[in-house]
Amino acid sequence: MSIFVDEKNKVVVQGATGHQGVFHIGEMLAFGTKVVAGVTPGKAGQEVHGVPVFNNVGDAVDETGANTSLVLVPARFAKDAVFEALDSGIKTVVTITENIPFHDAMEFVHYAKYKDAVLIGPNSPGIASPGKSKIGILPGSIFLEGNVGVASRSGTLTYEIVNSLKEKGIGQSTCVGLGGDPIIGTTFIDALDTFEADKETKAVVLVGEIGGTAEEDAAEHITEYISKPVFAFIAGRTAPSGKRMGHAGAIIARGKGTAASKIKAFEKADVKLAKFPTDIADLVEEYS
Amino acid sequence: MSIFVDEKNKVVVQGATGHQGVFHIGEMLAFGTKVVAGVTPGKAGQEVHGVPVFNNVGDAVDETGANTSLVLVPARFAKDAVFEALDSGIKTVVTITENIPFHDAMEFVHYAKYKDAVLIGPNSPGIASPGKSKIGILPGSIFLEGNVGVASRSGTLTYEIVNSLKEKGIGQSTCVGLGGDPIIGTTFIDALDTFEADKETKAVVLVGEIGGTAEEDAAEHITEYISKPVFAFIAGRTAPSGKRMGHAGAIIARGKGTAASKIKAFEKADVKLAKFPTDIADLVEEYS
Amino acid sequence: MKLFEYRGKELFDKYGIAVPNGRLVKDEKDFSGLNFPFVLKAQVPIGGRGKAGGIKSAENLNEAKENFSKIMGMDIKGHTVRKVLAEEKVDIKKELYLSITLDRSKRMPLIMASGEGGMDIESVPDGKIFNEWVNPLIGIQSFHIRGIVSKLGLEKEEGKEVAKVISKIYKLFREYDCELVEINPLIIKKDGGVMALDSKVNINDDAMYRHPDIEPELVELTPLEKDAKEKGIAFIQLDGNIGVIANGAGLTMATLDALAHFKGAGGVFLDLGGTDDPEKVMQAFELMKKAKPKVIFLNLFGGITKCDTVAKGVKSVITKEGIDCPVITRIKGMNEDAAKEILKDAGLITATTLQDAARRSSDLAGGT
Amino acid sequence: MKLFEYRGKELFDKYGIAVPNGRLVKDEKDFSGLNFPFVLKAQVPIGGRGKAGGIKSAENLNEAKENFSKIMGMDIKGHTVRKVLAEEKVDIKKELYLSITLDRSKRMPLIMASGEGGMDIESVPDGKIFNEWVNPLIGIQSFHIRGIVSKLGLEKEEGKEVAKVISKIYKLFREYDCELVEINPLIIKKDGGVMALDSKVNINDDAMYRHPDIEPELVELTPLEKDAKEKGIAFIQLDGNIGVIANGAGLTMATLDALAHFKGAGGVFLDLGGTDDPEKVMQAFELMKKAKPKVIFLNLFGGITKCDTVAKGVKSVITKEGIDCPVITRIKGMNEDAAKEILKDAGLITATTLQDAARRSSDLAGGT
Repeated sequence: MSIFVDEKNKVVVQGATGHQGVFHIGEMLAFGTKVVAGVTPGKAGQEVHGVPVFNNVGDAVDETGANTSLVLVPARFAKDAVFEALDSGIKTVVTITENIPFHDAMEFVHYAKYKDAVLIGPNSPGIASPGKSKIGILPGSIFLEGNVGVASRSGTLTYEIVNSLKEKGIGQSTCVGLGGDPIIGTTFIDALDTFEADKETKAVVLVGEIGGTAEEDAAEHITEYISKPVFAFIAGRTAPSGKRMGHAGAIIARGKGTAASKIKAFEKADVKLAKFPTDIADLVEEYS
Repeated sequence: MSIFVDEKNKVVVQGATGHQGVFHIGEMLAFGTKVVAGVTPGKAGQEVHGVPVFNNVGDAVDETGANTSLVLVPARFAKDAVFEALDSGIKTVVTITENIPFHDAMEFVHYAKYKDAVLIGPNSPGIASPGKSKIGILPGSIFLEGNVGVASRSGTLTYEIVNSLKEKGIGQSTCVGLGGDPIIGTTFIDALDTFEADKETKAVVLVGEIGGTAEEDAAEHITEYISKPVFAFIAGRTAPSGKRMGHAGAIIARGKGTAASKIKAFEKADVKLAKFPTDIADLVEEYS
Repeated sequence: MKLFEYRGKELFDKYGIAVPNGRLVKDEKDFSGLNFPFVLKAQVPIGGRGKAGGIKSAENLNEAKENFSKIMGMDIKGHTVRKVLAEEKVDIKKELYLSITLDRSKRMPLIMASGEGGMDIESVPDGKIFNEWVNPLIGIQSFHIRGIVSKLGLEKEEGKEVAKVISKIYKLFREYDCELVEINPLIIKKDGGVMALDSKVNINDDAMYRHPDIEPELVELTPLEKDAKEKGIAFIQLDGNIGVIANGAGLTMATLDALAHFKGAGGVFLDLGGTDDPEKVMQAFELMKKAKPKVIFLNLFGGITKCDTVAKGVKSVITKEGIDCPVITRIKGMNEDAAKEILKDAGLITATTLQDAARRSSDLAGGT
Repeated sequence: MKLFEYRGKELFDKYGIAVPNGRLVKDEKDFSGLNFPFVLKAQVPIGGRGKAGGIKSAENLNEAKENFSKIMGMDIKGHTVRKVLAEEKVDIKKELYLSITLDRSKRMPLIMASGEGGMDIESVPDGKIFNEWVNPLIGIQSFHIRGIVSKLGLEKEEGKEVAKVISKIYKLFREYDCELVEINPLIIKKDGGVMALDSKVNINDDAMYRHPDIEPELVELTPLEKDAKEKGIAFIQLDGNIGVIANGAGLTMATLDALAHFKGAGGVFLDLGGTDDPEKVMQAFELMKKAKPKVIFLNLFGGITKCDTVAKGVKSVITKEGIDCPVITRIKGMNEDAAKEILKDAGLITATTLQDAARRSSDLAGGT
């Protein structure tokens, strides 16, 4: 098993004919992902790596049975794209686009809930269930099939961590990039619950960072509901207050969102914490 | 069993201190309904038949554990009242108020879905599960505990039908007034599905009327999903086109919504149709 | 509330949707300043005025005068024409259909459009009508508009203009609490640009309080219906001669249906609602009397409403004012026995069942 | 983007929220027309200006001149005061707190209010702060406002006025894509009426394109940070002396943390993002050089990005322009061996692990 995505996901890529779209459709196909359609308004009839392009998601769903969308459109069109996917019956929406206004994200996060859809992101690198499917812009080369679940607010840092797991022969059930924005759909708690319910997953790695209280919320949740071992790394222990550290969500504001607070919460929840990103693999190896 | 409401419903009445509120709190208490709170802004601290009144639904929920709301406020405050109930965690909202603007109703119907709440109405007389609970303005005297489910778009006509069932000794599991407006929360289809799943309910009576295609939709649904016998009465066979017949929803518009179309659809779905409202009881009696 | 075409077009104009140059004309003086050829259009709250002769064009002043006098005052399906709209003719390249209605099943606004406009939308094949539903939680979005416009077979610039119109009528539909906004035809002009040649705008009665700028006209009601509406009584005039008073809309309809079963025909639908207030009962009876039915059929089911209270109200009206037609009553429910005594006492006929009462009423009214 | 107090108040005024009579003053001439007593307030994008001496009152012209010259140009936590707001004093009956922020966990705007205003909200006990969350699918409703106002212990008329302010700031918050709108204190005046004595308005940077009327000021950024922002590079100046270039925000932060572990201190956070475009790499290095770090630490993980492509970009910058501080590199991922060869070739130090690189960088920088 795996969580959120597997070989049953039939993917439509919104923003298929741009540079990023064309490149990642190729990468996903190479990974084995079932990319069945692309959407770019006005470009119906074109193909990208043999994948047919449609004018809108509704047509793509009707013609190809797509049930999953990857959103790669520019930020100012993202809200429209996510709404379109959801209204077309798409049940899993992976939003890569960054710099989406927070108010837009708030609207579509709640609309996804109304639609009983899984929304990953925005500002997510995507999600991969090794051996099954990769939906997003994560590099395919870093993964190994296995039973560690990974959920992260970060991109490259996660690649680094997953790669170091792979180097030690520790495979992953699913690696989900939750996104670096303050307003995201799927949270640590959602990922934890789903990993907890997934028989294949034996342990969970969380990659957190400063900003917000997602890690503190997750820690409380772990104490109460999660029986599987959880490992974590928190980035930004030395970040100053009031500065956005690259990600829109990585900011200590009004005293909230410090790494110290997150580390303390995780320690209280018996989560094993790594000092360096590459240490995670050692901790997981020791445990198993 | 019963559907939607039973002895576990703890009711807060929104619009508790008006004439209607005071009267129907008394009637509901007499029926055995657990009315635990009333809400009227600015009237916190008062009591109605011993039921404490609060300024807002959130306070009522916190103090009394109310999980169900009866909305009796005037039409122009109804949207706010339903939103308030839903945002306060109420999971069953029965809206009696009529003359609510359609656009308001559309918003709160979908918001109820977002909240995974059951919304009955608007312009509903309420719902009663005899022997358990009555939430609304239906007369308590007409009911008898039993195993016929009733769902209706009408008020008095339904009382008449339920009363005639009672006179023949045929009791009801639940009688739900769906409301006479064009935009309502719980539909015939919702009620049918729930009655189908309810072990106590042995047969279902639908009371329809002109306007919209709720009966046609229900007929299709019955053919596909409903195994229990269904009886129906349709009001408005002689109603002219283009006139609202009392209920905001009872109008034949642009050739749609005729009784003939509904009767034909029900006949096709093997639903037994009554000519006079009081005949329903005879049909149900014959069947059982 | 249905708006006359010209009032719908005033709203279109307010929302930046182009309409033909035109004006209401009351007499010939009003023609000055309008360029020939123009069209004279009867303003009636009902479709089919074209076939009824309510739309005529005018190439010159004489023709205008002549056709104006033909249209003004004419009767179209029971509606006397009291207002005539004169509009300059426009060169049409293409006619489209565009509307927003309420989809009751989906509980959402439904945008419908077709590349084939100008005719009754019911006669356009389904495959040529394109639909987009707008979830009220998110409102109209670009994708809704793209989804429709991309299918209408328009040139790029035309598509952009139509997209703007869709966005504008949605705004109008939402902001004015409409049940219907229809533009048929929406035209592409020969010289470019998009224009609404007709308008149908229907505002939800229950939301009129939010739109004080819309003066109520209630053009589709009879004088007695208007009177009733002001009194808050659900009262509808029908073609037959039996006046039905019942409590509850469903029961009143069912009573009319029962009459039809016995060849009787309802002349008035009067729903008392949940009231047993003697004042309301009196007002209802007065309205009913003005409608001059041959027979009155009072059908009551007392649930919360007590039958005897209503009966007392009825009795007092009849005692005070008399009644010049037979009144058949059928009473059921709370305190029905006491009610029957009171009504008998007032000289009214009390029937036992709905069928019995309906048969007797129909017989007395002499069938249809 | 944080707005200065006076600009926030301009927005308040636009939304009909009362603010004191006042103006920006550049010199003494600007005092004319303002009634004494008034208050001079340093405009800085940071809290705590009162304690720092940035707010002073003036009873007369002399005092005004004197205090103005004290405030203008003063330094408040690294920000030089270049703008001073003069505002007439108001008689205060009661001070409240009111704000709207983003609740990241609930993914909703959060309205917070307290009957205890004028002080830091963190020092108000939780029981005296009242919260209402506004679901973005429905927006603000009367019940949200009632829910807050009923708890503030206000008189009826005061409550009505505060309710209006809440409704207005929510509108402002939503329409201007705010992350924060705070009024502290919101006052009830002695002569009635409600007024915002301070303003904190923070607009979401990513939504600035929707607000062309808001001139960007980026008051909280250093000159180099502004330069980077215009170039679209995530670049933040910190207190230490090691410049960190990495790809990805999380990795860049983790690299800074690793330095701290070895007593090194980051002086620059520079996130290359997903780029391997030589132009971008060059721009990044140029910015880094301007920040004059003692050591540069380049930490790359190549996933999609190919390490050797980035390395080539780095080499060409260094070959072309030279570099006057040591550069420690740690490269991992796609084509890492080729990348290491290129970097070695350019004379840079290549470390094997993150820990090794962090230790060596910290040592070279000489600790904090």
